[in-house]
Amino acid sequence: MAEANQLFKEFKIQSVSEFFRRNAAMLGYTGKIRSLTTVIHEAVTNSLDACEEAGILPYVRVEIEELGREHYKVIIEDNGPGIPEKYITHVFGKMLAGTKAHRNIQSRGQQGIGISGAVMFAQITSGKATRVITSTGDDRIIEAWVKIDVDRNEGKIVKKEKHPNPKGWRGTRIELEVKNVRYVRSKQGIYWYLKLTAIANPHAHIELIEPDGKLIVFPRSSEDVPEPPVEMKPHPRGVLTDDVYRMAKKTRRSSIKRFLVGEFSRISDKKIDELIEYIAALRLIKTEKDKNVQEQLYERLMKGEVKAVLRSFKGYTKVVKQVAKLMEKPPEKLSWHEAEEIVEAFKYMKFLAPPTHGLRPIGEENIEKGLTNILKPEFVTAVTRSPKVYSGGIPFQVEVGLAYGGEIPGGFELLRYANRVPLLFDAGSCVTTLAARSVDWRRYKVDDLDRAPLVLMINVISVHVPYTGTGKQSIANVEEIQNEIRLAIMDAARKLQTYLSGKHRRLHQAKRRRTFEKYVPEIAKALSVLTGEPEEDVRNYFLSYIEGHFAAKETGGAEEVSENA
Amino acid sequence: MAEANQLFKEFKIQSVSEFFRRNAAMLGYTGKIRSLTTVIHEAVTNSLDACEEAGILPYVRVEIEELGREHYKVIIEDNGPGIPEKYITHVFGKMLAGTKAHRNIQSRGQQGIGISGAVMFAQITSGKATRVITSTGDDRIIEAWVKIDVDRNEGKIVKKEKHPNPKGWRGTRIELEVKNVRYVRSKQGIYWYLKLTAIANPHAHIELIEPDGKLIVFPRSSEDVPEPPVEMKPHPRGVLTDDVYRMAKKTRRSSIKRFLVGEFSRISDKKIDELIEYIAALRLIKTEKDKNVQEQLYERLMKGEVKAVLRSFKGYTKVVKQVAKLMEKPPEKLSWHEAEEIVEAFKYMKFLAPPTHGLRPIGEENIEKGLTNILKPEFVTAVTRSPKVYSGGIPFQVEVGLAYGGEIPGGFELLRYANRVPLLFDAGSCVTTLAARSVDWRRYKVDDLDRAPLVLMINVISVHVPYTGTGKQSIANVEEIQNEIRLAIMDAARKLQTYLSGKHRRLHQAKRRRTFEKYVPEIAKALSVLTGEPEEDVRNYFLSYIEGHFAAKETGGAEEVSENA
Amino acid sequence: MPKSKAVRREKPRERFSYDPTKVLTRLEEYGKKILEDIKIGKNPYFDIPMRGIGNVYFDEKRRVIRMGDKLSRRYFLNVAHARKFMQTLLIMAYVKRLVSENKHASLREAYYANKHTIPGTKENTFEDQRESDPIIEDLERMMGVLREEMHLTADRRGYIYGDIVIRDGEDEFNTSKLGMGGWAVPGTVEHLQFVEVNVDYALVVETAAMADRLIEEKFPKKEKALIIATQGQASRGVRRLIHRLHYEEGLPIIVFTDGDPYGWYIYSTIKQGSINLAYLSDKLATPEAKFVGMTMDDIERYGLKNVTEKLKGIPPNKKGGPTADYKRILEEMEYPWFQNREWQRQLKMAIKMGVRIEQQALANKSLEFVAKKYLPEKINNGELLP
Amino acid sequence: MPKSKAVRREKPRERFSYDPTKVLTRLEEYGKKILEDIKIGKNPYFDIPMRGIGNVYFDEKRRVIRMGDKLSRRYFLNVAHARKFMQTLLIMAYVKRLVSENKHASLREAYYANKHTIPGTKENTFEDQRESDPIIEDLERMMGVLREEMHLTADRRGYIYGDIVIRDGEDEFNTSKLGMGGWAVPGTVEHLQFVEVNVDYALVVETAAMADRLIEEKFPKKEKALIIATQGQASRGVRRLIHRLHYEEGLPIIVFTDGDPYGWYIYSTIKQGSINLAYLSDKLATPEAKFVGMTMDDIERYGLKNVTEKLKGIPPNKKGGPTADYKRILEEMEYPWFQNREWQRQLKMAIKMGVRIEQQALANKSLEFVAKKYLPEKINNGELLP
Repeated sequence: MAEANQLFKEFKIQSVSEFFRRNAAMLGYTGKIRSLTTVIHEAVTNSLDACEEAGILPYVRVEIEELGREHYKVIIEDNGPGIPEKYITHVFGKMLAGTKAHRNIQSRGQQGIGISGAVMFAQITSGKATRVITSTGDDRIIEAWVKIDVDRNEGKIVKKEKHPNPKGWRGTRIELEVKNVRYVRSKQGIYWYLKLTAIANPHAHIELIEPDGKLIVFPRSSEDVPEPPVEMKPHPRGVLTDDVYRMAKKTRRSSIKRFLVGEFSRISDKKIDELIEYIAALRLIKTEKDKNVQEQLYERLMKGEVKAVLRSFKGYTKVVKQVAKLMEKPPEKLSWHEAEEIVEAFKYMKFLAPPTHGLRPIGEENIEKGLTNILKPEFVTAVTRSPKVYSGGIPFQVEVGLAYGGEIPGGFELLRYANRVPLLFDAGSCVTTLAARSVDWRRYKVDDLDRAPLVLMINVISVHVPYTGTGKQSIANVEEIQNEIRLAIMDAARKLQTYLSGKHRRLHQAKRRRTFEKYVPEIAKALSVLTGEPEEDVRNYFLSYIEGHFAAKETGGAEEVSENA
Repeated sequence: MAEANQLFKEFKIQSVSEFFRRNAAMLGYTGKIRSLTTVIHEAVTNSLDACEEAGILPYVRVEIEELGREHYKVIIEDNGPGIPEKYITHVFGKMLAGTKAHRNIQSRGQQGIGISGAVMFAQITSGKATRVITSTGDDRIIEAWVKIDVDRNEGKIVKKEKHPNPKGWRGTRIELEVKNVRYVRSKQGIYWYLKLTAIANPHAHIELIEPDGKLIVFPRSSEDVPEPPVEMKPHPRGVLTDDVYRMAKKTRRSSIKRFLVGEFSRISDKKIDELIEYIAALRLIKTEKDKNVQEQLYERLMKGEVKAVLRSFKGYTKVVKQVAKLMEKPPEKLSWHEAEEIVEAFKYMKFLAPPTHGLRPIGEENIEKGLTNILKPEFVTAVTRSPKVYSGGIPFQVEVGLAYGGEIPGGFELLRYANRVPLLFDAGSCVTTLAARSVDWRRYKVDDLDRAPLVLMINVISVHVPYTGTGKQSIANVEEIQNEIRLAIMDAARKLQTYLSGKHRRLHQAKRRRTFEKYVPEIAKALSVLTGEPEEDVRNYFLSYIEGHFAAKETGGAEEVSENA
Repeated sequence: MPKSKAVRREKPRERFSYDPTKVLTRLEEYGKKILEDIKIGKNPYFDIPMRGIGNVYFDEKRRVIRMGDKLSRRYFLNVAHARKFMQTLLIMAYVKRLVSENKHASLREAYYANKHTIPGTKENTFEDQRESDPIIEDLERMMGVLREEMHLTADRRGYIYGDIVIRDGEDEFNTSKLGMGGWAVPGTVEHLQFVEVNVDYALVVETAAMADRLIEEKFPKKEKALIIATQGQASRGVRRLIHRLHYEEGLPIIVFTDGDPYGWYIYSTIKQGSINLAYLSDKLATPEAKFVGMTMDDIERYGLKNVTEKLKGIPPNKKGGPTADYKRILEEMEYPWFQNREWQRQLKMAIKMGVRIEQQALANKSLEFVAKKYLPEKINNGELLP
Repeated sequence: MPKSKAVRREKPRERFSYDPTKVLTRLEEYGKKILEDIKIGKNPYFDIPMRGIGNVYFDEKRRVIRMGDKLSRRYFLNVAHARKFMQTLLIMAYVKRLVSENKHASLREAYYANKHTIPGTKENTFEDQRESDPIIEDLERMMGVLREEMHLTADRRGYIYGDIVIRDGEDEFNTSKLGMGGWAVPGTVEHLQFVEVNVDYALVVETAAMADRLIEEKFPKKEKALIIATQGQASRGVRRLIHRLHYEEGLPIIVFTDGDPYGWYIYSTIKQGSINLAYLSDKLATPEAKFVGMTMDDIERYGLKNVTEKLKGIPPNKKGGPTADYKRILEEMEYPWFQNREWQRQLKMAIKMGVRIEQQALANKSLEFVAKKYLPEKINNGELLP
């Protein structure tokens, strides 16, 4: 039998980078086409986020050079704020480093793995360092070759050069060399990805140079840079015990009360008084032995009868006082159990819906611009719903755009986005697909959805989008979200219906009249046989009746009543 | 416009633990039932691995206590080697720490995330530390409460006690408190998981106490502890440039040649001479301008005509000498390009198949024991195929077990394993399912597979099992693997067929005779009508003819020829 | 064996009169009304009694299915109606020509005769016979006449054999003197005259094979019966013939079908008419018809268990049930005319036993059995279901 | 109009003789052979000519489909054969009883009569009519007799009308004196005698509606024709009747079907027999039959384009084709008796035009058209297809 100490001789600690090197699929590097799309996605997302935060109208240029079989150089250049020299290794070389992951904020990207993941992918497939050229617009341009020291999870600058910047160029250009990938113009490839990105970001000018040298431009159609999302304090209904507990350990507030008021949304001083009563009531209910009575008390509490519940216990004021005292403790002293009590009380209390000012929809006008600009449809409309909440406390917002006809080919197309980022994979299980399919399109004059020249875009915005899997390519079927999507689609579809009806009304009236007229000769012949009246006469009776009817209609305008027997 | 420096103020580095806290689904913590199974899986896997390495016959006891709604305490106790005190925080509190992840070795578990993931899951759902009681069999028992400091990715011992160990107890007991999970006796739950584990590990005694207090025992049926898997040197055909490059940087060997011979399997000094020729040849071929000629040369090289190819270039000896010199360089001087050259040459060269001594199949005898013991079938058989290679250099091995009848209820059941670990999810796309379904079972006397009392287990063993997704619950449809599984199944099915035939042979002969006899009265009546001969006589003619026929058969034994007209 | 009262011929109750001028007059009236409407600027229309289950009821007193009084109004000036309005007039004019020229046409001929391209369009007056057939049904309901009276003949099926003399135009013949073949019943029987009727009752038989068996066994002669073979569901011609033989000649009608939901449905249609043709009950149904077999009781009584067949479908108490045969039996249990102890018992038994029994299964006893024992015994003892 | 040669009555060529003792003798011979085999310890068997396309050929000289000489041997002592061996003997004994007692039974009666539980087992001698029918076919092939000669009657369908007098047992009647109904053809026609035949030819008509039309228009009288309505595919009784009328009475046979693959198949079966019944060609087929219509040429000649219908299925030159109607036409083009210029032209035209034309579509011209113009013109000018 081996000794334990002996066995643990081999015990070693792996770095994050090493872990992801072995599990690149977790980061989206799976399949030759998807891997390449992921590289571009990470870089473009970074560029757009950076421009947005800096208030710059983005110009992004993607260039794909084919160096050999399944071997490409990928270049992404933007006019963003640039990266300060000292952050270069962090941004490109260290995983789990970033500006957003630790904050409660709507974000396009992964959590600080994105671009360093791309750098690592380049490195393990081609062995090449990533070339970064960047300037914040000052007098220097930095050119650096970055590698990741996988064992230490650290960026390493292999070579660095500084150049003068006489024209004040600002932006970032990165060049990655990747192998074992393939460029294809499929719906999961780069062309499609950038097209979808351009639709959702009409303020961006995006260019793509394909391996064969073809230049594709998705030009800007809006001059407004979206406001960057802002951090939002968590809503009491959206937190777990662990969140409260960990936040309490970190806060600099002086008391639990101040901590709760200061670091959560929708908690006022008055709400704390209520909270104290609820916690006290819950403590007391737990002392009740009779299960039925207990059950009833919980129900009454849920109905908001907290004071009545409290009064049903003798000496309840003592308990209330204890809880009130707890609120004055320093937050770092908050125990797990107390955190649990707080979170349990939150479930019984009523709060205003969470604030939604941090959500950044594309906006109806911009969606219409994006769709019009890229797809050249005959008709376009968009609906941005007001923010809603799911799971009690997580705010989200839905918007849809609908484009019809024009240069759009037949065949329904659904463009899916989460926080403006196109979703290219796993469409089948996505709530957007389910919602779009659940709508009875025929009610909106779209008789055969699968042949209609119709593009529907759906963007789901949230601090926490509920993805179905680690691939983050499909949104889970959350009822509240599905309902919002459906409402938005139906709203947009109604506008489409109105358009389609208007278009055909004139045509329709003429067709109607013809419907009646064409049967007149047949009718005249038959009635003549039946009654002996001359055919010619019968025909004239009918024709003048029709004439009179439609003339009356033109002036009167109302539908003939008589038809609806 | 915001300044770059300002934007990067918020730039922070996230810890691995923080990352996985936010992405627990990546580790299998998804869904209330599956999350609980994952906790058990991590702990049981650790126990079995540890026992195996230490040569101990494992005794594993799992206990589930229900503490409240979706709130459980989970206890896993083993008689393993125990954990030395100083490693406790590392094992349970630090992610990506472990004894196997960094080695080329067949392994049951995740890569050093497993048990610390479970600790973290307990912590974020219940807030509770994990209680660890362990002893290596010395005079002390350590009791420690471990938490993870998520921000630092470090284990933290909240409380520690030392107890005397008068009886020399050895082993590890861990207690985790988890919430938001559910215990269900479904095919994705713990009961089923442990049952499957017991089948694949007949040397283990496994017990389960369910929340309602019911004790379920899966007793040991084999007394042989499997040999622990050993580390295998990588095969030249199974490595990427990045692997060679990174290994070269780390080795302590003196030259590239020694490095290659020493750290790869199937590379001898003689092979290095060959390698030199191939690299030289490849360098020369690349100088050829005529694409057609070049293509031909590549083809000839693939056929092994390396010397002829070399000789077709003037002054080739100079190039060979250059390459030979390269082999003498210190490995840390190996450039990416040179590593690429080596890996490219590997693709053209012929090597012995990779060593497979590191693979640890369950073995036919043990599979039969496991199936017999747990399922109590009427018939059991197993097939362990010899190791094979996929993708040119990755060794794998397939074994199947087949149990039929007895206490097995009707309805085909497939038990899937990778490296002895049960796979419970995503069965549909798994190569094992595809292979099992592709077999024509009727050829083996299993007429209606979906109703047959048949259990088929399939275990795929490899240092690198090609899973289809990050969930590691389904094996990709690799042709070589599918073929091996099919061959194994067919082999086992043939044995089943023999059994089923033997069982029925006697029955069959009697039934045959009866087939003829039962028609005799009808025939006699009809022939009597047709010919006027008395019915009784006709009957006797026929009966004595049948009698004579089967008597002759008993002695002669051959099938009657006359029947095959 | 002495005959029971059930099968004795009764006094005639009605005399048939077929007057073509009635149809012609009505057609002209409709035409004139349309013309008047259009002249005064009113949207012309037809009022057509609605078809389907929603517009029928069971007349408890006369015990037939009747049509209700729900009307649907078919306008000229309504995009949804215009085409049918035109088609209705076309068929009306065609019928006028047929009747006045004393010609008969099949439904298919009527379709072809009226199908042509509407000038100036690519549209045909009728695209399919499925368009013209419903119009003809509409006319039957609207004008209260049989399609046969409009000289539109239905598909013919069925034959008769027995000692009666029929006059058809100039021909007169005895249907028991035509060899084994019997006389084929034409699509229209309005013009037939019954010159001599030397039988006590009519036995309506579902299958040709059973009718031929009875003829071979000389059953019609021995039992003084007229055999009417329906060859499956009784055609309109056969049902009209049964109706006329019963009401004009007083012949009791006894029906002999397979013992299964289809056989009972055949009986039901002869007796009461079908939902689809409810408007014709007065002329097509024969509510006084009785049923001799096959019944579920026959199975045990005559030891036929061996030659029963399983009912098709899922029984009502099984998952997914009831379907197929079971579902039909349950539907039949709801028929007003099966609301009596005897029929409810038979139908429940069928469901319980889960089997059906065919007429020809009687051959399991012997070929003669049906003619020599089964039928005479049951009929002469009056063991008939209502 | 003067009659063409095509429709003049010819000299009779054969005289029908039906001898029941022949069948009885053969049955006994088979029984005795089985008995001899078993007595000497030999596995007894029947040699049965194989059925199906693999064992038929076209006799170019006599121009009929014939059965080949491939045999399949059915043993007693063979698990795969034993049950069928027993069943064969059961049916043989049953036929012996039928013929000696001069009774007839339908296929279904034969099934029921022989179905019973084998003592000591839960197995029935026959589980289904699908077991007994093939045994009867086997006996026809094995013994070279029609099933009608074994007194097993097929389903009856079809009727005739025309100035001929038939004797059926004691009855004698003129089939043109039976009103519009005509005379229903029984399942077995072996026993019929033709007493008087006052017609020039027999016109075989596919649909009852068309036959009735011709009767209404008094076509049989005016043209001295016998109308034989097949009501779809011709039953065995009708085909045997046609055969007898042609060979025993010398009547020319002219076939009038819809202009579609099904109609042409009906013609083909009357003329040459079907693959399934190849062994009966000598007694059922009438290779000298001719075809009057509908043809593809009729469409243009009589301006019927408006009342054609589209062929069903996918044409041969389209993806997925040929299917349905198109496939059948292509199959018919391969029939040996359609290997002539005229038929190849018709069939090719049908595929090219992609349409079919029904008999009743002639009503589009006028109701009288078919009787007054179409048929007299084509028949008397001899415009018939071979």
